[in-house]
Amino acid sequence: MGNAGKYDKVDRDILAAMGKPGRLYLAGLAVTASLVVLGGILWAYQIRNGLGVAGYTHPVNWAIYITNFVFWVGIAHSGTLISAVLFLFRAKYRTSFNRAAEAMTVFALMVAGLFPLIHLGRSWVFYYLLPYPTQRHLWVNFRSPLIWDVFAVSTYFTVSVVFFYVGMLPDFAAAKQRVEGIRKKIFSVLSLGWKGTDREWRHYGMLYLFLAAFATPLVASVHSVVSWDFAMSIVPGWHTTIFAPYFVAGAILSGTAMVITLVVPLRKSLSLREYITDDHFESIAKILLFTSLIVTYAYIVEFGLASYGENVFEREAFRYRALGEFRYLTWAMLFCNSLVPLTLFSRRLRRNTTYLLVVSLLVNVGMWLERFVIIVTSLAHDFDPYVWGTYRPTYVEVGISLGSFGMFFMLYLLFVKNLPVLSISEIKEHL
Amino acid sequence: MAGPMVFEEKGKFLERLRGLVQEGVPVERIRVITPFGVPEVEEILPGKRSKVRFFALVGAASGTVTGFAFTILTTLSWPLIVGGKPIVSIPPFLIIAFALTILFGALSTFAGFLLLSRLPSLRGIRSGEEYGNAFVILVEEGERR
Amino acid sequence: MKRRDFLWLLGVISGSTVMSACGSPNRSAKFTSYLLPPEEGVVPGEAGYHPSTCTECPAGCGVLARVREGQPVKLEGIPGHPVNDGGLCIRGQSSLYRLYHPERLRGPMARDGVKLRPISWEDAFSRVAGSLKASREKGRKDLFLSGRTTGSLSRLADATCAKLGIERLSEYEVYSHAAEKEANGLLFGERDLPHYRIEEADFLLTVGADLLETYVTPVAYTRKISSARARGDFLWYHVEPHMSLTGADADRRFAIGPGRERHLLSFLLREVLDRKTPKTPLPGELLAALPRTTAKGVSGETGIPQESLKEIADRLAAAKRPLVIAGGVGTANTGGLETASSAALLQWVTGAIPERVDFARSENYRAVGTLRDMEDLSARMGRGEAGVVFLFRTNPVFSLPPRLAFKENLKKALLTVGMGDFLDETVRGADLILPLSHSLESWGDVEPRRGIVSLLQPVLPPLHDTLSDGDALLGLLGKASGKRLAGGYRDLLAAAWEKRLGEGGRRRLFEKGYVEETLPKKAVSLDGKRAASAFRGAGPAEAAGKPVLVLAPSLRTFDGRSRILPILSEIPDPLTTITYGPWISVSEETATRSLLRDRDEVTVTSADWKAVLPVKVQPGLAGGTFVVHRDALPAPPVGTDPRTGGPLDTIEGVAIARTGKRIEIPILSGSFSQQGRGLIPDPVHLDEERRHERWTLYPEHEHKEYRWAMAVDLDRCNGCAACVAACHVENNVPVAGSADHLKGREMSWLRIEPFYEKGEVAFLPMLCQQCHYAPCESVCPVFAAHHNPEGLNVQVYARCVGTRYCSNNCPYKVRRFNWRQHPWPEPTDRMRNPDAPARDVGVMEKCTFCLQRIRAAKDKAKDEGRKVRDGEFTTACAQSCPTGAIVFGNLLDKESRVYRLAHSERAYRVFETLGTEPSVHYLRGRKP
Amino acid sequence: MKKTLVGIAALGYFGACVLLVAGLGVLWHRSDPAPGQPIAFPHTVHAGQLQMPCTYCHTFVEKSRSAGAPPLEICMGCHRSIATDRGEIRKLTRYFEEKRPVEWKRVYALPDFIYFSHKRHVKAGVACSMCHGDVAGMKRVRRVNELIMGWCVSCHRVRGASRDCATCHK
Repeated sequence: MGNAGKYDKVDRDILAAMGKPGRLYLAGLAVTASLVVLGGILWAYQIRNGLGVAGYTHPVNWAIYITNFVFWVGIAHSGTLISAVLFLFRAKYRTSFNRAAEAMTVFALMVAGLFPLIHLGRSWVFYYLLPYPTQRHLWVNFRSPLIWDVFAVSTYFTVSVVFFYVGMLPDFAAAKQRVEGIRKKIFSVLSLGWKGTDREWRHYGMLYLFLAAFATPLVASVHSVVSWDFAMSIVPGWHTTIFAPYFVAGAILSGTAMVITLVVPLRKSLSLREYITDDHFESIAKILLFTSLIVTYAYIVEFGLASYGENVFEREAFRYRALGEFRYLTWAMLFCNSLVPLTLFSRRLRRNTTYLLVVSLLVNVGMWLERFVIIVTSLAHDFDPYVWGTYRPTYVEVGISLGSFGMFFMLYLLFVKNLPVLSISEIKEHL
Repeated sequence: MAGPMVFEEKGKFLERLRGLVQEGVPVERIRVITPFGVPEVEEILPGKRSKVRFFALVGAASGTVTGFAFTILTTLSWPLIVGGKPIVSIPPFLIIAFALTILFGALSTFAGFLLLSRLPSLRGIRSGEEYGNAFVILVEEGERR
Repeated sequence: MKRRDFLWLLGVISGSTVMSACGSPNRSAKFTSYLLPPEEGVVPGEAGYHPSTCTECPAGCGVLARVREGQPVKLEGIPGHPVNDGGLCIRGQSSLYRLYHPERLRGPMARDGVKLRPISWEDAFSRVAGSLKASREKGRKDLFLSGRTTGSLSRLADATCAKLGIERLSEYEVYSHAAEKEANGLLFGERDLPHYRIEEADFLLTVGADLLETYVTPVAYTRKISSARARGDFLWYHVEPHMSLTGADADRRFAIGPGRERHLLSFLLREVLDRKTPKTPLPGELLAALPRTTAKGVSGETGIPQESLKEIADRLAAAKRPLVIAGGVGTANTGGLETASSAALLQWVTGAIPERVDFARSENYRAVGTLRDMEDLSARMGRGEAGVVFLFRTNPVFSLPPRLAFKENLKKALLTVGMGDFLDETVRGADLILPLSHSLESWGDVEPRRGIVSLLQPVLPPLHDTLSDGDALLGLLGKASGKRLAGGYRDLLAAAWEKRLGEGGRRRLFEKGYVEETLPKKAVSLDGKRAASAFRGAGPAEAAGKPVLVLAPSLRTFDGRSRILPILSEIPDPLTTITYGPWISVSEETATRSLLRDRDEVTVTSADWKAVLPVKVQPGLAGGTFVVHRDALPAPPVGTDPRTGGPLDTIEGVAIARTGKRIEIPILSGSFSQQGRGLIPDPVHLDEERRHERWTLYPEHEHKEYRWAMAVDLDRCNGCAACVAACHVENNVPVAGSADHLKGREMSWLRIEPFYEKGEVAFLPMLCQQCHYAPCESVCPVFAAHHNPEGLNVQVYARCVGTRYCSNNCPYKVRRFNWRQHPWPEPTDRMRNPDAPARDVGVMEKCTFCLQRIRAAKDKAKDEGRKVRDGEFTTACAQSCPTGAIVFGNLLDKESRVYRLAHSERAYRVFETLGTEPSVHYLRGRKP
Repeated sequence: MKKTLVGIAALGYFGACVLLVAGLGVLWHRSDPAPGQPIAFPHTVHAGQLQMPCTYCHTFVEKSRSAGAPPLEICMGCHRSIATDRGEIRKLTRYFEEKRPVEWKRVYALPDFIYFSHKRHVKAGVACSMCHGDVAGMKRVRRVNELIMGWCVSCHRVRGASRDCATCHK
């Protein structure tokens, strides 16, 4: 068959995903949606009765909500990493992941953005956090890491959305020719009347390059800022200079893991084998392995400094983290983030998608645990021994966390059925 | 010779394009439509480099300035001491400035792109003329330019 | 003439309280025009102070009630008051909660069948009158039982009983100090408690008497001890079977086997007699009666090592002005009389009487009876002799041992009249309930100590349909005797004061709230024969080695009477940091031997009694000794001392067994060890450079007029937690409740942190340190926490969004978050200080050095065109501290006390290495 | 086609905005700026025609944080003899004779967490009218300024008064 046929096949294959949803899909949608509703109800309940319904105690003022926030922001990371950074590095295999990854970024940020609000004692005055001119003549405290968060995360979200959309622009144009009905109309509007003229392509190339260029430092900065929420404080176990790189690496690790978690089933269910090949997975797996090594190094540094340093507070914090009542979580974290990925040194395992799926799930768990132990154990045993305490989550926190996962996967399922899951134009280009 | 020349094959299309240029058809009268970005087209039809870059630069610069101006002026408008730090403490403000640099930069680049490539175009959205995955060359009549 | 201006005075006082209610800016949407202009000095929106007396325990401390919008919102000790001189204990500070308690009796009630039904006072009185008549016809005896009453009330009660032919029984107090009174009676013919002039002693030996917590008049003794310490040459040894704050504060503490005090004291008596002959030699028969002891034997008996015994003896003999006090749990055992007598004799031979042991100003305990009296009473009621029984402000059903069957016998009376303020165990069972007003709603006076008249005056009209103690009695009298007195108790008092104090005295009583009469010193003589009898027929030798349960008095609830006040369960017991729920203290030795950990459930059993309690391991406790606070045990199994008639608060031969279950009790402290973090360094590091200089890249921010700072002298602080209660009341700190405490969500702004080291305990009052470089401020995204020009870490509650970052970043963890909306059930909402803000759910709150007080002081100063003077005002905690351990002031004023203390050699700050530069300076030397 | 879409979008957007504003308006409860009073006291007569100084009745404004409403005795001082036949004065005398305090409706109320002292402001030379407007010209007293933070702050700014939060926030 000729070229055209080839291209048409690409269109057909990729847009085939938008076909009638199957039972499994609808079931998944139902489950995730109901989780969202559950989370919503619990949040309302919490707002009504105060944060007391959560398991916070006096020393442990931050817990699962902030854990989730950091976790989701982390997930959001590899999205842009894979799209932007790999684009700049001209890594071809990016093509098969970037759309999925970018979507992931956007949705993860939507979820992450909720948690600071859920965590507020008075969510209803959240707008005090926004720097806008008020009758009070009062602005926000730009020295507070939390305000840095507001800026960093919102910027990251905006840029990611733009990046996501721009990437899809030519595909909308392509897609509108292949679909019918209201979808056609919507795609036509979204395509902004893209025709694919030489002028358009020229500016488009430049735009995409610059967006990638902007997004890449942003990836590093955003999670550094998130890590500074902790590093800028004086809490033993938080107050560490390595936090920024440590968290960025962690974020990429968890993000990459999540990409694998999402794309393996995606490829299977939508039968996109020939576009998302095992080589691609191998390369991603390498990133996973690499970042896992960085994170492991960070762990070693943390504990090393604590045990060699003369600082009693630091020492106690890490003794408690490793041997205190949360030790099992710490050990589980080390197992998932440091040991399991080591197996990826074997090529065979790297190319085995089912195994990768398992690893990626474990890493996700591990990374969530990492944030949890960092936050909770450090707070539970800080300076004044009199106030040493502990923390047990309640069903409210658990429910809301489940809701967040529900929201993320619901959005993702909707994405899969309504937007081109692979970058059509790029795949054609690389044929 | 009006009317679009439609090609299935990328190779054939490029040949014809080169041909046209060699025949001396003025570059600015040739318009091509491709299903994806074809680097060769850039070489065959050398146009000016995209101006999107300048939008990026201006946007980013304005972002930095806004970032610092905003933080410094607002803190000065109601000076409140926190943690014994000076009212205008640059290091933290740097972070805000950085974020705004990226934000403004990205947005203005996007705006620039839309502006330069005349998007969104109503005609484009409505137009029936669709070439699918074909490569198209259009040559406009001289007088019209 | 005199009478009229007296009534005018009354008018001023009662009137002003009502008037100061007008124009309450924030309380209501209303804005009131009153009829008459308020008198001079009382201005709407400003606070008024009215002197009265605390009635939470028998000590009778003078208090100033701070009145806003016609409601008392804070109690403070009256400076210069002969009893408490400005100090006020944790119970006194909390007693406002009694006034505003939601469960207070709201009107007279009568029992028909099982349930109580409200009736009018008129009907109530006529019912009493009727029953009195009936019982007279039946030939029954009417009985009047009350708690300790003094002054005019006592006289009125006598008069009423006399007129109505009611037998007034000797008063009932759990802590009747029977042994001391008996001993003093036998030795000197003075059956009363002398007042101890500790401030004049140079060596103090206390045996069992917990001077700082509950012993007779704790605040007074606390102040005396600190003033003696201030003199410098004072040394204080304390011997006790259990572990108490008093012991912890003493210069040296010796743990003694319960009930073995008599051996120690007779040994000491011997020693002293051997070393120096007293001015007046002891009569022969007495000397003969004194038991012979050897250091070895005594050491074996008491468990105190011989060298320690010797040391005590040496100190006692060497001291120029020694003083020995035995009491409390030390004399509430079978050897009690001998212990007390030996102590009294020691006082005698060391010449402490009458210099330091003042019988002239005795503590007015004559009328207080013993446990045996209650046995007799119960027996009489059991025989059906009782007609109408009045139970006036006393709760025997709670505190008497079950063997007396008091509750059951009470039912055999014709009519039982419960007069009190709550439905306590006793009142609950009464047929007729007459609710009495709180002392802040009543006129009256008390005479806590001979020659001291302390005023009771209403600072607000009664909240409920209640009568003052006096008026209730008068009402009874009027109804029963047929002829009603013109006017009320107030007029009676007026006349009485007129008579006793005269014109000037009465005026002083109103101005200062107390009058102190000058009394001649009272010389007592020792009666050898009677004295000897005290030592003959001593109680049986204690069962050796058997585990003993000590029923200790409670700092927080005295004999249990204050346990109804929610705030007192909210404030942790300083030694154990337990807030809610009873517990049994177990020595470390026992704990390790029988594998007991905190919160383990155990069953405690003695011959005829059993209780299930959670364990708290208490360092410093002697092995085989268990301690339970008196308030934790309703109807405790106490025996009666055959010789003194007093209760036996040490229960010999108890058995303790682990059930394997656990009882969750809130133990607030996360660690009783300092974990080597030097919160209370010993010795204090003194390197100036580290303490007062700081190296920074940033330009310093400086303070213009004021920089508020605090100095806390840990050598003075004894952990009595009065400051904590004061802070609660002053700043509307909510009562979180046990559920929240179990979750670790207490709300207190100020806490006492106990840290143990080898059985020794040191206390660290921890409050917001108002850091100069506060970590909490810079992390707040909305400027809710920020530094004000006067060096305070202000917390703007209206701005707080509740990120709780500030609390994370606070090394001292003194910020409290409102996890939920804390309710203020009516009428407790009325005791909220309108000058302190109300905090909403989801908001972080903390100490701000009583911002409202600072504001008031500055306002005053500004009116007078000057700066605030040092000591012109102080924070609530500093004000209430009985030892004056807390000093507050302006650090920029080089003359101020706080400046001097902050720069003293003993000064240090907690976690100095963090560079937070706290404004709270702690002072700490070494114990002598 | 796109027009309609855009139209719909625009309509939806502005609709949402309107709803939001309306909702806020409903939620932001404001008390009646000119409530009816138990006795229709005409400031126009007393402060206006008779030129009585504010402090004649609001006696505490210089002494206390709250200006205080005049005790009825002050009113009766004059009205025992003056205009005793008028309806409102009869009301007044009835109050006085029945010894009932008059409970006026508040025109200006501050939230619980704010400390405000009339004394301080008056002593600093702030004229009553600066906040309360021309009361002498009001037949029924009307609230002329909403007591919102920005309003206080702007004046503090201008007059160089303290802007330390702790000055006003309890």
